[in-house]
Amino acid sequence: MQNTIYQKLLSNKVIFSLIFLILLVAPMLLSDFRLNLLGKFLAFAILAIGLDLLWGGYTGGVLSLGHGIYFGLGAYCMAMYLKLEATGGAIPDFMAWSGMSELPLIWIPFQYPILAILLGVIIPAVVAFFLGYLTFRNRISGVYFTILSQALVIVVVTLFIGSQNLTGGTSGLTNFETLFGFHINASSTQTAFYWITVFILGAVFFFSRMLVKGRFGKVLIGIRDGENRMRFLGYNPSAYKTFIYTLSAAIAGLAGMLFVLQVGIISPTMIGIIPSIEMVLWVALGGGRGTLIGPIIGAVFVNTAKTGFSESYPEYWTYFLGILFVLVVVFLPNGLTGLFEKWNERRKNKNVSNSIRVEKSVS
Amino acid sequence: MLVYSYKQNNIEMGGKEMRMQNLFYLLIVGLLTSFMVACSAVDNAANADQPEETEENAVTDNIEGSSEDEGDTIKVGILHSLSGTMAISETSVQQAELLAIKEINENGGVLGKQLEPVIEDGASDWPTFAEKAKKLLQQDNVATIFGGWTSASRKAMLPVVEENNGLLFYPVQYEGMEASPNIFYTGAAPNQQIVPAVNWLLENRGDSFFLLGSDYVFPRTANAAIKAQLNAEGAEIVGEEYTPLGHTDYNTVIAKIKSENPDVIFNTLNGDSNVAFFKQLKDAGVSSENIIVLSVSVAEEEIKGIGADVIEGHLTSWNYYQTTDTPANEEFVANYKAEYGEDAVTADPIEAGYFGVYLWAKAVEKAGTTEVDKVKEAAKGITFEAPNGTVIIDGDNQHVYKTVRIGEVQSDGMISELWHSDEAIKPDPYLKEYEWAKDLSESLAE
Amino acid sequence: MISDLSIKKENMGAVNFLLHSGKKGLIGLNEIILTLFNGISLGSILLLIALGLAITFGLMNVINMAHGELIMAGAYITYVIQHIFMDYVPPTQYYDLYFIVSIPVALVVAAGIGVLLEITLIRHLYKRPLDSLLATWGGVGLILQQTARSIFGAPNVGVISPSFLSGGLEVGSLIFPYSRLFILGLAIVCLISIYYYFYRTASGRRVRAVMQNRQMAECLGVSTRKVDMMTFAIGSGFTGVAGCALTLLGAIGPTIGTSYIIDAFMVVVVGGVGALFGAVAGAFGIGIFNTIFEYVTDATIGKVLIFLLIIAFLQWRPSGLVMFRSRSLD
Amino acid sequence: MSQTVLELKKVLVDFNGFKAINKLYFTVNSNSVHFVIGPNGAGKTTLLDVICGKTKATDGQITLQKQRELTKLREDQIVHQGISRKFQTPSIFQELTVLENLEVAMKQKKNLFSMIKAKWTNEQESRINEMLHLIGLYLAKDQPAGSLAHGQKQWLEIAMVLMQEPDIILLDEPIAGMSKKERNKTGELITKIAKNRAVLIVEHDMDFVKKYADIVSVMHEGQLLFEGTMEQVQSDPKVREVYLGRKVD
Repeated sequence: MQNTIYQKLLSNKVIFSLIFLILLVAPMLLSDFRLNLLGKFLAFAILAIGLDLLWGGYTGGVLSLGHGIYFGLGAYCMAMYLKLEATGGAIPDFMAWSGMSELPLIWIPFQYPILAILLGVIIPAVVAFFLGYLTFRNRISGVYFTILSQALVIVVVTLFIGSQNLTGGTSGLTNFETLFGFHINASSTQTAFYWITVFILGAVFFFSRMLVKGRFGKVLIGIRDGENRMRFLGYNPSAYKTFIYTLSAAIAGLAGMLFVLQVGIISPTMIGIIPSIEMVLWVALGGGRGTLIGPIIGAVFVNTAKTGFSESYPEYWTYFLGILFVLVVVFLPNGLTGLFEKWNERRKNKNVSNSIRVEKSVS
Repeated sequence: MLVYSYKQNNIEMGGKEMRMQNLFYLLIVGLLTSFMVACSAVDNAANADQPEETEENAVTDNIEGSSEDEGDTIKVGILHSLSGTMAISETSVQQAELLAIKEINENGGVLGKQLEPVIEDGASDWPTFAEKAKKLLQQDNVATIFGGWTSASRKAMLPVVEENNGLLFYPVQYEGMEASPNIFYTGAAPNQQIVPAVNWLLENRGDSFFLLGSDYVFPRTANAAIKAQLNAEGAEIVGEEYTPLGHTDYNTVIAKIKSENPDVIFNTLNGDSNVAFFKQLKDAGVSSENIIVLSVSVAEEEIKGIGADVIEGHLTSWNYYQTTDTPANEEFVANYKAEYGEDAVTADPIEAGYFGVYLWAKAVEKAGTTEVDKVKEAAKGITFEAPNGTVIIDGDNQHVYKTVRIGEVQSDGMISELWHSDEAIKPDPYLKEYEWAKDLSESLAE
Repeated sequence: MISDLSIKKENMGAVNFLLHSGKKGLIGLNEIILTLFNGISLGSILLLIALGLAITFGLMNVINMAHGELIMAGAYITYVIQHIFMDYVPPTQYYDLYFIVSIPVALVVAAGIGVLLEITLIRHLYKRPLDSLLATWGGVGLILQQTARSIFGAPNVGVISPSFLSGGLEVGSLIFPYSRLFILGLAIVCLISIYYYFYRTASGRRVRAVMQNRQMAECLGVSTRKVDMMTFAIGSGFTGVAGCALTLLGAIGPTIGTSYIIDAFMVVVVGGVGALFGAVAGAFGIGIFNTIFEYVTDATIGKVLIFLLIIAFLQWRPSGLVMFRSRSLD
Repeated sequence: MSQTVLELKKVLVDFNGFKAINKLYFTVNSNSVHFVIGPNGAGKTTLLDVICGKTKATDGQITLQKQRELTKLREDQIVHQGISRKFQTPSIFQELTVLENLEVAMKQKKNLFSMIKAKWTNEQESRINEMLHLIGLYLAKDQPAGSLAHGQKQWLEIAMVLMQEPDIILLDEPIAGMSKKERNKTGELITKIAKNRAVLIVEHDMDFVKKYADIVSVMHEGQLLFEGTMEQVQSDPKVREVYLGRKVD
């Protein structure tokens, strides 16, 4: 009955479990450092799924160049807890030399790990909800929304850098020691973080898939392809958009927390304009609108390419990466998975013996 | 192994009703597999000289502190931003470090082995600095890292070098309040640049100060110290302004400065902002005769970008200038120009990067090994005839004794020395020696 | 309302803060004039960097994130021309002409880069504006920056301002820098020539026809492909001129573009996509408000406030100040 | 037994000085096929727009069932009041299948959380199948809607409107671009669906109007010029004047 592309793509559970199998045996094959990198990429992949919900496949047209903020908010929440645990409840050094003698009010909740983790999801979601509610209600869309999200990035980054006594300024937060008493940089802890990341990636993936597989997903596609038409079918697209925007922000916050645990630092450079656009590039290059697996591929692929190029050619890697971006965007409008879909389509069309000839609509 | 199982699966599928979309997943599997194979390959290459060791062992070894290479080269990491906004400053330091390595290699290397630089790009992004430092220490097993410029990049690398018991030589003057056992600080501590500069200004130029800085950790911390010092001396602070990094329009700030009319602007702006500030200051009709600017982040190289005619007559405080008159400097400047062209200029951080490599090499020779703990032990009290004069590593905090020099920018873009300290000053990153800094250093005492 | 003006004591702090808490307490006339001038000056800079974008983004709906790199190109061209003059022109009064020469050269070279970009890349992405954002930012921007780094080296390079632009116009105790006045003049000249081209020439009318109704223009025998290329070239060219002017004020380095790109987009969006005069209002509005905010607070808070103002403004006028319908922005 | 379901009072739609609808009084009765005709620019489509909320009335009231005021409601809220609209160009969801188009359109709770929880019920399935048979697209139900022929798309959209079980249906030129055969089929469909609801249609094709109209309204310059049966309309001098140009006195 349901017959859209993405569902077919997900039908094969065997292959699917194979991917997860590989992710699960990776700790045995990779060195600590590489495993740590893979874990970081998978954290990015989690964010990319959220972005794909918003932009790639569903509720189309909502391109946020501001997801670095939500990633950053989640990351900072986690980092604040880690920092406090590292200092043993004393105030962090950067506050001390900014002339503070007591823990500021907004840091107080972050003494408690569970609360910090919850806030790491809730704060991005709340911020996104307000922004989404206002903009979508006023039917700001397309390019305007995109530029607006960039303006917000500048506001947040400038504020984070400017309030050095609260956020550590440009240096951000780093030098952590323990989480729940486990030494954060120990090999075993890092492997555990990797597993947690894989598990959360799986959970986010299946949750998102479940969400969009049903009627809800069709409504989202409807909004993507004809927002006004949906209004006259009795839907309120702004509510849906706000919901997905909020959800994707929460997912980004989750990804940010996993990032901090594995990388051990968060700074405003990770939440600015450049990383925010990079995040969209992962989704665009992964492609396969609405497959939800495309962004995972994109995030892992782009970051692998970036790391690989920069390690092999530290002086010229930006050329390679730049050329790669241009080539994929120009020649593979649907990204890497699009390449595959196209091929898939062609093969299928050859084999089709159905009476009704299906012409692929131009998307 | 993995490649094999992937193929086998492929064949099994083919036996069943094989749908094309399966291939889609195989693509992902393939990608992941190739990622891992590629990584393992890189890892193996990195550990090529330790064939009998597995990955895990190599890493553990490294953590335990034995990064001794058995081959005929010693790997050292070079980690600066080669792309992004910080590349404007850091590439020259990287070049100086490579020059030092080249010279050392030409003179027979260290412990009879050649140095092999492993270059990485920090990309002006602090998490990337952390990642690359980790890579250098864990994958490449480098004996030490030379790198960093911003305090943020140092703070990002700090937990990594401490965790892996690696070494980092950090070449730039900074705000102090730090002394990691795994970092050697070859740039100036605040008492080797800022404190003497303030004293000199108070004696020679007046006592009303305007503090201008970029909005990040160095200017804010430095200014906190300066304010304490000025208050203690009874001088007046007429204004304090911070602008975001990369700020380009200084009209408003200049208007505020003009309305306050201070004797001195103490300038801790960073990078590009200096160019905009000085050009616009000159356009606004403020010259060094009206209000003098003393900068602590403007060296010969920055002057090239600002234009000597614009900044002529203003002051700087450093430990080294291209014009510094020592035999070592004459040679250094000549070699640097021979390597990077007649137009290239040397500057304080460039020099600090350069002699940092020599300090490390000397410590390794003395220790007879590259093992981190032994090198650190051997480094205590080591001296070197650096271009800026004799530098000594302070065993207490791993900073170096340096001579302070106040200079004035000339029309040819060089800086001429107006004053220098009588001797190399002992580094005091926490400003413990100063009564007025008691609050600052006490708040950090652990 | 007016009777409410008596200010309670606890509010005095805020009032003082607003009136700038300096020694003088109240803002004098000089300060007001100076702040206004600074605001207009900042506005003219913003206008200059946004004019090209108002054409490529506003009119053509191409989100060219390599806009900043075109600014960079213009700046480096000025540097190169200066070096050519250093080598071939003796240091006489003609030496200063290098700056005048570099303006048209920057226009032409940047336009050339624009054409190249249009043919190889942008052309394929007209129907995918958001993809053009990604390709130009992630690809073109990175490549151009790295190219500049390879050619000119990573550190900033210096351009010596021409002597006729140093100093300033003194009015009473106030000084209006010549370089600022020059940029203001240049922005006005660029604006007028763009206006003249688009609204008073046949070729400009064709461009507007294509941008407003592509099919219809095609039916009337206008070569839309050529028009696209030319429009993009013009937009790029004026961006190069902006780069040239910016050498008077700031650093010339590989990352110069990144400091201006977002500001340029903000101007166009606030002004209203597709409206040249919207961009003018946007530029001066942002410039003046920014300067005032910065004067009463500081640069960081000023920046935050101006962006919050923009966000709030777009809630009120989602399509900017002036809405002018253009292709594919329905 | 027809009674007034929708009433427009003194409705004004002002586009920057141009009065697309000028103080219009208009009523729609139940169980009738109500056509709106008039020359280009008479305000016919704007009339539909203002009823369904696409365009906001500058002034005046639109009252549903003599009690509910519509002008202040959002588009989707108006839909839930029982007014559905079909647009001139078929606006269906190209990438969803025919069945999914109907699934999205069907009458159900359309708020966020009900949609997330939504499951198929037997009743819903049978209703959709019924509709698929009615519009003759049962065999094509799993095709992407984008691959349908133009006429089929029109029917699909009409079906989507019907799936909402509205009290009032607004159709904007439903037979534009259809073949003769398709027109007849559409006409029959309209007659069928008008049995228990009001249908308001904007149409240019006079033969079609003549064949299926219960009542015809003629609009001119944003106002109601005449209302009556097709015969009455055809014989009215004012209408002739508007359509054929001003006659010499």
